[in-house]
Amino acid sequence: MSLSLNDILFYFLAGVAVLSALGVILQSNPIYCALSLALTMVSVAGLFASLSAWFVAGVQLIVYAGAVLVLFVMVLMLFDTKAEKRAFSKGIVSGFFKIASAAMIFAIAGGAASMSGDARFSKLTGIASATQSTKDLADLLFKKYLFSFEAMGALLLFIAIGAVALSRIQGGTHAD
Amino acid sequence: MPTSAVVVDSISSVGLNHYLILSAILFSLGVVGVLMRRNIIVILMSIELMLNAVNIAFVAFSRSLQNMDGQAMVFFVMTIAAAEAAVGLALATTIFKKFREVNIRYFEHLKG
Amino acid sequence: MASSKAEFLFAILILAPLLGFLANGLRWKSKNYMLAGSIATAAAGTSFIAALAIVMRLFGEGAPKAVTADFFQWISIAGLEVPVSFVIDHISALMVLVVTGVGTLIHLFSIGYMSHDERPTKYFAYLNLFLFNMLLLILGENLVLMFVGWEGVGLCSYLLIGFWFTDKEKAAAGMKAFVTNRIGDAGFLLGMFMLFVTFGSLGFSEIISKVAGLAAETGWTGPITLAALFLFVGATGKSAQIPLYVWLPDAMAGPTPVSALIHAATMVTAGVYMIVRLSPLFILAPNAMMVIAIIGAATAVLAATIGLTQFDIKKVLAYSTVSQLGYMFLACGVGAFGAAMFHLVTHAFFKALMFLGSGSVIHGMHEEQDIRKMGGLAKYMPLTYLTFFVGWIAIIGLPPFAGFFSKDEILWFAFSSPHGSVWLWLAGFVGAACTAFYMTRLMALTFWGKPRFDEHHTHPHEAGPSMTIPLVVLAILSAVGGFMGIPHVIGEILPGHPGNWLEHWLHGFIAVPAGETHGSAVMEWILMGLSVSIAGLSAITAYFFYVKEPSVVERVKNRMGRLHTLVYNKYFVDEIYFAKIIDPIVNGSKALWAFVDVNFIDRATFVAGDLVKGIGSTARTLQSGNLQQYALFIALGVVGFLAFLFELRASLGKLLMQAFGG
Amino acid sequence: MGKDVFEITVNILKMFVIFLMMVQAVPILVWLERRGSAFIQNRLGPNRVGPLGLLQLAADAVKFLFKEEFVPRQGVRFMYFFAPIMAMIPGALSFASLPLSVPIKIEPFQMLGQMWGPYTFAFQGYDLGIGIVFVLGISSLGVYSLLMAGWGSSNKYSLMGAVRASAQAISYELALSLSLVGILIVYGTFSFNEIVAAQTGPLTFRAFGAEHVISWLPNWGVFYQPLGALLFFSATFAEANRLPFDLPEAEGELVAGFHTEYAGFKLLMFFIGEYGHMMVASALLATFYLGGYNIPGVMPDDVLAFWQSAVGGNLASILTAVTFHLSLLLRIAILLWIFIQVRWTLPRFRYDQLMNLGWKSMLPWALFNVCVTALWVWFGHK
Repeated sequence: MSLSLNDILFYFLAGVAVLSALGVILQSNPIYCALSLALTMVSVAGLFASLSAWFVAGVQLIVYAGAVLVLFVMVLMLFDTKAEKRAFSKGIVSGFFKIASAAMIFAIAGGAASMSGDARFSKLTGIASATQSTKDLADLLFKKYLFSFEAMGALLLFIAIGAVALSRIQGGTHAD
Repeated sequence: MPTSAVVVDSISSVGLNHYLILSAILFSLGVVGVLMRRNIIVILMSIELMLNAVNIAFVAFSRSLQNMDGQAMVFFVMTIAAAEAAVGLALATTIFKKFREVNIRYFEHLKG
Repeated sequence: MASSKAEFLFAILILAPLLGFLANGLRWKSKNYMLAGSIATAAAGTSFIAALAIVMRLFGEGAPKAVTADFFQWISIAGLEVPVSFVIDHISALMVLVVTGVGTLIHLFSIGYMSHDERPTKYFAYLNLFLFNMLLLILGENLVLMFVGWEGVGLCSYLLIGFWFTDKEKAAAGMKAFVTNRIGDAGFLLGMFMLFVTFGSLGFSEIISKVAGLAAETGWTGPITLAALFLFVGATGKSAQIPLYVWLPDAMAGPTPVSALIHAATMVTAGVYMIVRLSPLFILAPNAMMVIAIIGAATAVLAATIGLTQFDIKKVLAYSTVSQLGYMFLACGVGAFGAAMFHLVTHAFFKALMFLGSGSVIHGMHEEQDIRKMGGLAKYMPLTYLTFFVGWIAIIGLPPFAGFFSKDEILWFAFSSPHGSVWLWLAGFVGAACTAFYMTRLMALTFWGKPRFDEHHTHPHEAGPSMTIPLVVLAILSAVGGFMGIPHVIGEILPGHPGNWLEHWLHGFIAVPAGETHGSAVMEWILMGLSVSIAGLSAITAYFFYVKEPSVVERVKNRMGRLHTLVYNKYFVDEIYFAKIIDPIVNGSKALWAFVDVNFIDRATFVAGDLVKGIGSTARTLQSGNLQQYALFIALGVVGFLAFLFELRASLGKLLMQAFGG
Repeated sequence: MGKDVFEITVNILKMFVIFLMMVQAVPILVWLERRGSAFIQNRLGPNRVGPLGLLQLAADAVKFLFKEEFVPRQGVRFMYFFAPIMAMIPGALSFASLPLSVPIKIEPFQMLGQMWGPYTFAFQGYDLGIGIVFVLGISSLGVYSLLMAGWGSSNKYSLMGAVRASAQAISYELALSLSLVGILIVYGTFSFNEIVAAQTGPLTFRAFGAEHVISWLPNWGVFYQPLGALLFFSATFAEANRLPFDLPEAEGELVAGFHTEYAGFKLLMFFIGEYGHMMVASALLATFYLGGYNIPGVMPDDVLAFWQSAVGGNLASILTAVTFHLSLLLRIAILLWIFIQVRWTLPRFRYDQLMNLGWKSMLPWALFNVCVTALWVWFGHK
C-alpha cells in the first residue's frame, strides 16, 4: 500500500493533533496547554482543508486559533499563573473511574467508527471547488438554517452582554 | 475557475473511518482533560478539544455523504464554542478576582 | 387577472404605523407633542398613501379583483395552515381607505388636542399601534390574522380609554371595555373553531369558496348557524350591541380623538366589517340573520332612547354611535350587506366629524363636557359650529347629505328584503325619529340659545389649524359622501341617471339574499318621504323644546317621571349586570376559594411539595458541588447509553439473523 | 503542483521568489523609512554609506548578523526563539496567496530534445479559491508571535506589550473583517482573482435596475466601498502595530514592548514580520480597492498585443505579466509610503482612545457599511 500525498498530509496532521491534544491535558503549565491547543486547532484546520472544507478551515483558523485561543492565552497571562503544583484532581477511585470512562467512550466510539466500513474518499466525487462549496454552505446557512443562524446572532449578543456584566462584578461570588 | 492547490489523490487510502477514529481519540482526550484537570481554564480548553473532535466527525461525514449540512453544523458548533469560551473565561476571571486562583473546587461554592 | 401582488406596498401600508409606534414608543417620556404628533401623523399618512396606491389598482378595465400580498407562513400544523397574507378587495378597499384616511385626519387633530397633555408621545404611540392592529384586522386574509388585529385593537382601545389612568373612574372604564370585549372575543374564538372544524380552513377566500353552493340551513343547531351566531357574539362585543354595548358609553373616558377614531369610526365597526366579509356564510344561516337583525334593531332603538336624556356631550354621541351600529347590524341582518358597508363609511365620516367637533368644543370650553353648561357656542366657534352643523344634518338624514342615503337604504332594505319585515322597518323608523330628536337637542343645547356658562370666566375659542383642517375635510366628506350610493329611484330622476356606484363596486363581493323582494318604487318613495319628514318633524320639535320653550322640557320630564328616570339611568342595565351576573360570579368564586381551593387544590400542592422536599433532601447528598464528579456521572451515562445502544443493535442483528439467515 | 518536472520546478521557484521579494523589500523599506523620516523631520538621515546611504542596508544587515546572541536567563527558551519565526509566517503565507499579475501563458517549446508545454503559470504563490478567508485566518495567527515573545522574554514590559498587542489585534481584526464584508457583498466571491478580474474596465455599477457607466473612472473597488476602504486602511495600521497604533511597543512607556529583550537577527525577523504585514496590507488594499494589478484604461489583451508586436513569443507573455506586476508594485509602493508618512506625522493614541476607536467607532461604521452595501446591492439587483 503506497502512501499518497494526501495520506502523508493526513497522518502528519493527525499526529500533530493527537500529540498536541495530549499536551493540552498533560502539561502542568496552563499557558503551554493553551499553546498546544492552538496547535491542535491549526492542525484541525488543516484536516478540514484536507477534506476540502475550505471555508470551514478558514473559519476554524479565524475563530478558534485567532480569537478564542488568543483570549485563553491572554487571560492566562493576565492571571500570571505558574506551573501548577497539582494539575490533576484528587481521588484514586474516582480517578480510575474517570480514565476508565474516557477509555470506554473511546473504545465504543472508535470501535463503531472502525466498523463503519471502508468508506474511502474517491478522487472526484463531491469535491466542489472551494468557491462552489462556499456558496453551497452560504445557501444552507442563509436559507435552510436561517433561523438558527439568526438565533446564533442573538445568542452571541446576549453572551457578549453577559460576559461584560460578569467581568464587571467587583470581587466576590455574589454581585452586590 | 481557480484550482485547488492540494489535489486529493485517487489512490488515497485514508477514508471516513480514519477521520472518525481520530475524532474519537481527540474526544476521549478531551473527556480526560475535563474529568481530571483542576484548573478551570484547562477544563474549558478540554471542552474546546471535544468540540473540535466533533467538528472533525461532522466534516468527515459531510464529505462522505456529499452533504453540506455537516459543515453548516460545524459553523454552529464553532459559534457555540466561542460563546461558551467567552462566558467561561468571564466566570474564571470573576473567580480569580476573589481567590487569586482558578481551581475548579471554588465552583463548589455554587452548591445549593 | 383575478388578483395581483403588491408585497412592497402592503409592507409600507402595514409597517408604517408600526414604525411610528416604535419611533414614539421608544422615546415615550418625551413631552414634545409636536414631534410625536408629526411622526404619528406622517406614519398614518404614509399608510393612507400606500392604501390609495393599492386601491388605485382595482380601478379601470380589466383591473384585478383583489390585490394580495403573501409574506410568510405563520402557523403550519397538521391541517392548519395560517399564512401571513393580506388582501385588499373591493370590501376591504373601502374600509382601509376609511381607516387610514379618517385615521390620518384624527392623528392630525390630536396634535392640537393633546398639546397640553402630560404624555403626548405615549398617546401617539398607542394611536399608531391601534392603526397597525386595525390594518391587520382589515387586511388579514384569514380569521386568525383578523383575530390578532381584533385583540390588538382591543388592547389599544383599553390603553387609550384608560389613558388618563390616574383618574380611577377612567381606568375602570378601560377595564370594563376590556373585560366586556373578552366575552365577545370568546364568542369569536368559538366561531373560528366552528368554522375550522366545519371547513378545515380559516382563510376567507377558502371558506367562501367552500360555502358557495351550499343550501341555507334551516334549524338552529347547524354548524354554519352556530358559527355565525358565535361570530356575532364576537361582533356584539366589539361593535357594542345588546347585550354587550355597556362598555362603549363608558369608553368616552378616553381622549376625544380616540373616541372619534376607535369608538366611532373604525374599531367599533369591525364587527360589521367581519360580518360583511363573511356575508356568503351568514346568508346561509337565516336564523342567525334574524337574530342579528332583531338585535340590531333593538339596539338602534334602545340606544337612541337613552341618547335622548344624556347631558354629557360625548355620552350622547356614544349612544348615537351604538344606535347607528345597530342600524348597520340591522342591515346585515336583513341581508343588505352593501347598505351596511355604505352606512359604515358615511357614519365614519359624520360621526368622526361630530366627535372631533365635540373635541373642539371640549377643548374650547376647557374640558367641560356637560351640555347644560354650554349653549350659544355658535358665535364663539363658528367653524366648529358650521362643520358640526353639517354632521348634524348628515346624521339626522336630511337629503342630500351622507346620512340620508345610507340610512334610507337600510330602512328600505329592512322593509323590502326577503329577510325584512315591517316591524324591523318600524324600529328603524322610531330610531331615526329619536336620532333626529337627540341630535337636534345636542345642537340646541351646545350651539344655540343663550350661553349658560360664565362668560367672564370661560372664553370659548376656536382651536388651531391642526384641529380645524380635519373638521373641514370631514365636513366635506359628510356632505358629499352619500353620493357614492344614490338609490335607483332617485338616480332615475336626476340628470344623467347616476347609478348606485357602491352597489356596483361591491357587486360580486358580498352575498345577496335569495328570494323575492317586496315593495315597489312607489313604496320606496313613500318610505323615504316618511323617514325624512319624521326626521324633520322631530328635529323641529326638539328645536322648539330646547330653544324656544325650555319650560316644555321640564313639563314633559315631570309628566313622565318614572319613564325619564328609567331612560336617564340607561334602563339600569349596568346595575342589572352587576346584580345578576357579576356579583353571583364574585360570590361563587369566593365560595369556591374558601372551600375547594383551600381544601383540595392547596392541599394537593402542599403534599406534592413535601414529597419533593423529602426526596430532595435524601438525594442532595449526591450533589457534592464537585463539578468533575458531575461530569463523571455524565461520562458514565454516555458510556452506559452507548453500550446499551450497541448491545441492542447486536442482539437485534442476531434476532434478524435467526429470522432470515437460517 | 504540476504535471511535469518543468512546471513543478517553476512553481516551487515561484514561491521562493515571492518569499524573497517580501524579505528583500524589508531593507529597502527600512532605508526608506529612515531617509523619509529624516526628511520629514528636516534631517538628512543615513547618507554616509554608499550613494544616498543605500549601502546602509548592507551595513545594517551585517550589524544584525554579528550582534551578540542574548537570551534572558529566566525566559522560556522555546517561546523566545520561536516567536520571531512565528512573526514571519503569516506575512509570507498571506503574500504568497495574492495574485501579483496576470498569468503567464507559455506556448509549447523545445528544450533538451523534448517538447514542453503549453503551460499557464499564475503569478502568485498558490491560488486558494477562498483566498480572503485564508488570509484573514493566517494573519490572525500573527498574535501568537507577540504573545510568545512577550511571555518568553520573562519581562514585564514585554508581557504588557504582548497583551496590549493581542487585545488590539483582536479588536481591530473585527473592524477589518467587517469592512471586508462590503467587498464580499459587492463582488460575491472570496477569490482574489475574481475580485481583480471584476475591477477591469471603466466604472460600471448597477442601481435601480439600470446599468450606469462612468467612462473616465476605473472600475475600482474604492468607488463602491469608499467607507470600507477607509476602515480597512485604518484597521491595517492597528493590525501591523504601526503608529498611531503602536501601543505594543510604545517606547515611552514599555521600553520597546514585546521585543524589548530581542536583538540581532531575531529582532530583524520581527522587523521582517512587521514590514511584511505592511506589504500584505498594502497589497490587499490594492487588490480589493485599487484594481489589483489592472492598469486603468488598458486591457491585458492590449498589452499582450503590444508586446507581441514588439518582441513576440513567450517573452511577450512574460513582459505583459511584468508590466502588470509593476503596476501593482507602484500601488504598493505608494501605500507603503503613506504608511511611513503617517507614522512620522501622527502621534500615538492613548490606550483607551485606541479601544474606543476600534469598538465604538470603527466597528459601528463597518456595520453601517455592511448594511448600506447590502441595501445597495439589493436595490441594484431589483
